[in-house]
Amino acid sequence: MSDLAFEHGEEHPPHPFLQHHFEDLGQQHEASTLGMWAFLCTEILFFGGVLLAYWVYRIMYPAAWALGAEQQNTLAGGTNTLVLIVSSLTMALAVRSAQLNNRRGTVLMLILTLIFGTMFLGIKSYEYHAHWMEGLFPGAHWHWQPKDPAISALTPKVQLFMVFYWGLTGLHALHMVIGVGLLLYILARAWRGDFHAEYYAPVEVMGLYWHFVDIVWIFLFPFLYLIPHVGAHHVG
Amino acid sequence: MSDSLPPQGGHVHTPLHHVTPISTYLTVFAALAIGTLLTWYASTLDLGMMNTPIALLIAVIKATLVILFFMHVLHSTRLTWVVLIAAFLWLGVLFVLTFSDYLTRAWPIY
Amino acid sequence: MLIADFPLFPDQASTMASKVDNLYLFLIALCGTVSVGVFLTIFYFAIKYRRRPDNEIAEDYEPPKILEVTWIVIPSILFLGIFVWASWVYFQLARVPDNSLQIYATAKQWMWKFQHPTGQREINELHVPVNRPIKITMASEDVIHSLYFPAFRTKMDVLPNRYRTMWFQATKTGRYHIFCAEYCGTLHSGMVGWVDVMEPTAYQTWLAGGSEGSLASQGEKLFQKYACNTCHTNDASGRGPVLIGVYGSSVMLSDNTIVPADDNYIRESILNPQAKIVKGFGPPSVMPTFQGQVSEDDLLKLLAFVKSLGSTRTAAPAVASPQSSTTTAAAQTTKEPKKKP
Amino acid sequence: MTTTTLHDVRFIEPAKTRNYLNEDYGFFSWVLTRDHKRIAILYLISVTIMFMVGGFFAMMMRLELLTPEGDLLTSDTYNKFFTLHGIVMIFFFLIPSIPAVLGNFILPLQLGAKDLAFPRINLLSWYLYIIGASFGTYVIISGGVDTGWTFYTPFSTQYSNTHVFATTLGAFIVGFSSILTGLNFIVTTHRMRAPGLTWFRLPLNVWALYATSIVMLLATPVLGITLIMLMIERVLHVGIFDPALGGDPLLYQHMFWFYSHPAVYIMILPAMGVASDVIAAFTRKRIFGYKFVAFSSLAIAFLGFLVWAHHMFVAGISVYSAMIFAFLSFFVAVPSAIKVFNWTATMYRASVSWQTPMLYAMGFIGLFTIGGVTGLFLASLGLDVHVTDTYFVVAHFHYVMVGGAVMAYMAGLHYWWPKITGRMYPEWWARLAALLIFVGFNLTFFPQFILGYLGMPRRYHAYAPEFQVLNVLSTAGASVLAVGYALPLVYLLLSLKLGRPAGPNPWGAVGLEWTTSSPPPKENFHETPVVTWEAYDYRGMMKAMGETQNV
Ligand code: HEA
Ligand code: HEA
Ligand code: HEC
Ligand code: CUA
Ligand SMILES: [Cu+2]
Repeated sequence: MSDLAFEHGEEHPPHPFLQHHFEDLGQQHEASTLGMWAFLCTEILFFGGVLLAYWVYRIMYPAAWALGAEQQNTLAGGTNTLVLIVSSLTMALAVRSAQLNNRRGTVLMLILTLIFGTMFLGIKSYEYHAHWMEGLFPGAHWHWQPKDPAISALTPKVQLFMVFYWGLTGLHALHMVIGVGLLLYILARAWRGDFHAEYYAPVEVMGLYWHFVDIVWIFLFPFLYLIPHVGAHHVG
Repeated sequence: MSDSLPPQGGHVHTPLHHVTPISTYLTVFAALAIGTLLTWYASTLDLGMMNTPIALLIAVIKATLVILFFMHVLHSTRLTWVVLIAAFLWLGVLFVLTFSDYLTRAWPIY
Repeated sequence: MLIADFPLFPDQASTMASKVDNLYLFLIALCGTVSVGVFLTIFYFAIKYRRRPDNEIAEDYEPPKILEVTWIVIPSILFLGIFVWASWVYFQLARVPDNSLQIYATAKQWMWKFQHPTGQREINELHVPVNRPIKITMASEDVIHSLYFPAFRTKMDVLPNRYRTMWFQATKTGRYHIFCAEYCGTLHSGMVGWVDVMEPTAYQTWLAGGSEGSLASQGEKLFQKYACNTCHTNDASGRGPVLIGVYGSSVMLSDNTIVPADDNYIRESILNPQAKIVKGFGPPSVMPTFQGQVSEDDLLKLLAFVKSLGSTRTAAPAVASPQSSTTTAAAQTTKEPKKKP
Repeated sequence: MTTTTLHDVRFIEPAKTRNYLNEDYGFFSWVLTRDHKRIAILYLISVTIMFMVGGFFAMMMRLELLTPEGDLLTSDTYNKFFTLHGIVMIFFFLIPSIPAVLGNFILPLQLGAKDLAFPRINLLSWYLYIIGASFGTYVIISGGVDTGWTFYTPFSTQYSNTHVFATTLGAFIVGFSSILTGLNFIVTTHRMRAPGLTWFRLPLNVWALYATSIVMLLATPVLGITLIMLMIERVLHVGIFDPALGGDPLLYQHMFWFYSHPAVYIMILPAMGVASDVIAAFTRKRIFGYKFVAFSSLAIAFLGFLVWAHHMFVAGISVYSAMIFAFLSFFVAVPSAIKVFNWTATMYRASVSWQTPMLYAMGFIGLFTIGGVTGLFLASLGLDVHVTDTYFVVAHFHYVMVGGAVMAYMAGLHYWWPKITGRMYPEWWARLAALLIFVGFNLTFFPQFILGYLGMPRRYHAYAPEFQVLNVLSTAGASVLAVGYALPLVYLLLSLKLGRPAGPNPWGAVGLEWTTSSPPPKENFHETPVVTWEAYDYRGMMKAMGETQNV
């Protein structure tokens, strides 16, 4: 049974970023991307949980949901959607540059992604500020009332809508903030010249995360800003 | 590494990665931007019961584009597909079975 | 089934008890056989094939693969059977018989309040006649509770802000436990009581004892106290719809949807009038919300009153509400508990 | 460096070989370690402490229930005790137990890997666990929480004035620890198998851990977000789940059980994996119907997601929906049945050793079967109406969780103890403890089935006098059980010093973990192993052993 023994021929010295428990960079790359995908599965179910609650109440209280969406700044939300899509594009290009050994391209694209990501957060905080001032923050600070007193009965339900608004966008913004932090780290490494055609998994993984956050927003925008009054025009 | 062994176990030796042409990225980007405008435009129309499904459909298409091209799933291993499909399958289970209760309750609303 | 000093099997005191017990005993027989079988087989193999010097190496033998199919198919068939049987029992537990005697219950931390249509109120005690289906309409004032009658093999969670109904038909006179089965805070284990199953005559005598008038008549007083009658008059002159015949009908709402006017609808109409507005009366509805002003008990009384208007509907030809066509169609769904004979 | 083979039986004092335990010393070499084996030890210590805490609450409850009146504890204290018992046992003990202790240690060894794919994330998940557990401890010290481990709304959000927030935050954080463990296991299983180790050569323990990881990854986030919503509701008093403000308490229940039913499979699947490995090793046979058993793990992981509302049959879901969930509940039992029958069939014409791990494994099969079939009672709609929220449910879940999962955990702990520590435990003491646990367990929980059918509701601090006899039996059983659990604590600790050196493969078991020395070296294997044999190839091994002996 000595054939079980495994002869380890002397090979060239290991790559500096190869962790000791992996055989080679390929294995390490596959492990990191699979890890990120698995993490994104978790994230999908994480957001899925709130979305489930959101939909249950959206079906129960369509009028309040429509009224809630009316309070949103569609221009800001739409702009942000575009901003995020652009940042996704630049992120994808950053990965591509890394794949092609293009250090300058990688750095440039990462910086652009960073700029757009921050821009998104800026616009978002502007919206948050406006909501806060209008009393659209649920809880003790809430003091918003519909202009038409006849529909004031909808107020608690609109507050519920706003819970989901703050919850969903807040969770998304939290992901963006983490994303920006990660981007800074990746940028520093790219600057240092860590990445090249054989070792760019961190950039790729960063990209997966960033695109996922973008996808979340693709859904949040219509869910929170663009709800029509289905068959319930009388309330609005 | 002894070559006589099948490349089993989790060992993948060369990073064989597809490099997507810039033109593809730009096309996808354009589609996403148009999709955004389209969602917004559709929401200003009164389509009755159809508003929500249309908004959902556009969002799903946009998300699919991002997943397939920006996230390179189109050129990824079968495993990546499986992982992704699993996540959405489970999400579907969560929604479908929960709504199996809400939609058949005599009195769903308080 | 009884061992002198302590029971091993609960009283069978309702029509459903034996049905549930039969299923239970069947499952014990089936699952007991399987479990004991597995236990004995393991034990037998463990002894018979225990490791000895001549048995250091297990025999090179695999049981036939067909076994695998056997123990996938046979349990599946059995499971299907159990499922059908159990669902049949569940349906019976869920379907309230038409001729039930109506009783109202309110759960609150930590007591059960029962109200009879004739006006008697009890706390943690419930008197019911034997051999008569009893329907309990209930809601909670605070958290979730669960009304449990072990001797009748039935229980149901009581939810805040929503009416639910359960039923039973006692078959044996006696005193049986009432438990709260859903954890509800400090005195959850103290939220217990007794149900007194009585002969019909004894029940009548009990009913004759003190009462503040029937539930509906108490509701009528409240109807005046809360000034409902200023808007809900008996003719179409008031600011609100005529309530005669509303209960059990189908109501056309201002968004043209039609909803059944059941317990929960009446409840919502009082607590949150804007939620469903009768066609022709808004939006917005001029009816103020009574949320926070009417207690659960009073709500039940108002409900009983509105229901009592429903039962006289056939007698009162008044146009009930602006959409009379829908009310007539649904009139036959009105199932009113019979009044005290 | 020497070559290690399957049957390399050298009995070297563990302390004298270079291994993961004596590689380096000092506090920081432990709390900052990235070695999966050391992290497993960290988990072992923390989880054992939590088990003792949970056991303490259990014993106090059992003492209170000795008499019908509420005399020992006040009702509030009792409520806090069962809540803390449930939370500690489930979130801080059972869910991490087999995966994070045994899985962490054994999985890379069984895969022939040097470590888990993400060693730093592995350490992070232990820290998350500790942070979560600290919140739990804080709650215990500062006055407790009284919602029941299920945190039902609106009680938890509007009425309870105990530490609900800190508790749910703690549970939320441990949830992430469990997600990261699952993630690590999945990636490791896919990407780090040794050359030649194909999927169908994997031990069933790996299949089970893999299936568990799927559940952890996909169910836990929903619990996380549900608890966050609960916390928001509690702080802001908005109506997410509060009916008074338009929320629906049943939505909370749906979302909670979407996690918590699959969570019971997080507890039982790894137990099944351990049982499979142990049974194969102590019968010296390949598990009968290997592929069926392997795939039934995946089937349980998937089907387990489709049945959650069987906890809500009387809660107010629609009758039709109840039927769907009941129907599916029966079908999750089919893969479990496959496993039970296949384990039994494996023992046919085997070479059964009566060593402690096997005793536990046999106990596991029997008690899990009883627990499982009583689950079928509960899935039977019309019957559940009567027994839901009674002691019948309590008995059911202790049979599966204590009789099933904890038994298997004990089996695994004894089976791999020589590998973990390099020393043998004292066999006779261990057998005695196994016997005590088996007897004590049945005495504690069997009477509870009868109590439940009689109608004794759970979470009752005082009860009707006719229930007393059975409660006394149960308390008596619990005392035996406590002694049974105290024994291993003592003899396992003593064996660290006094135990006989184990050698690499004391059981003559097949599996990569047995090809390296005990305790294993820091990098697990002296050389990357190459696998050329099937899973549980006992005949092949015996043949090889015979040959070498003849040489
Ligand atoms: C490890 C944990 C674990 C496991 C594995 C299970 C397994 C199962 N459970 Fe259990 N359960 C719990 C832990 C667990 N449960 C807990 C903690 C609760 C209570 C939570 C609370 O409220 O606090 C609970 C509650 C619970 C309920 C709700 C009760 C109520 O509150 O009213 C139900 C209802 O359907 C149920 C069903 C089942 C079923 C059908 C299985 C199946 O998976 C069992 C499958 C296994 C078998 C069936 C045995 C092997 C099969 C054979 C040998 C086949 C031969 C048999 C025949 C042919 C009859 N469980
Ligand atoms: C993994 C999960 C797990 C485990 C292992 C246990 C173990 C035990 N459980 Fe528990 N139990 C639950 C999970 C678990 N339980 C859950 C989820 C609930 C529901 C909670 C709720 O309703 O919210 C529950 C509820 C519950 C109840 C019902 C309370 C009620 O509804 O009013 C009871 C009552 O008897 C009970 C008893 C026991 C006993 C006697 C043990 C014994 O097995 C424990 C034995 C262990 C020890 C004693 C510790 C080890 C011993 C030593 C280290 C020796 C030294 C210590 C002493 C001598 C004290 N448990
Ligand atoms: C200020 C006038 C006003 C008062 C006071 C008032 N209501 Fe109403 N009520 C209305 C109007 C208007 C409607 C129809 C619009 C709607 O559905 O809200 C209505 C509808 C209803 C309905 C639904 C009727 C249907 O046809 O479906 C019920 C039941 C009801 N009210 C009960 C009560 C009770 C009980 C009270 C007292 C506690 C009360 N109302 C007090 C004006 C009033
Ligand atoms: Cu009320 Cu428990
Ligand atoms: Cu379950």
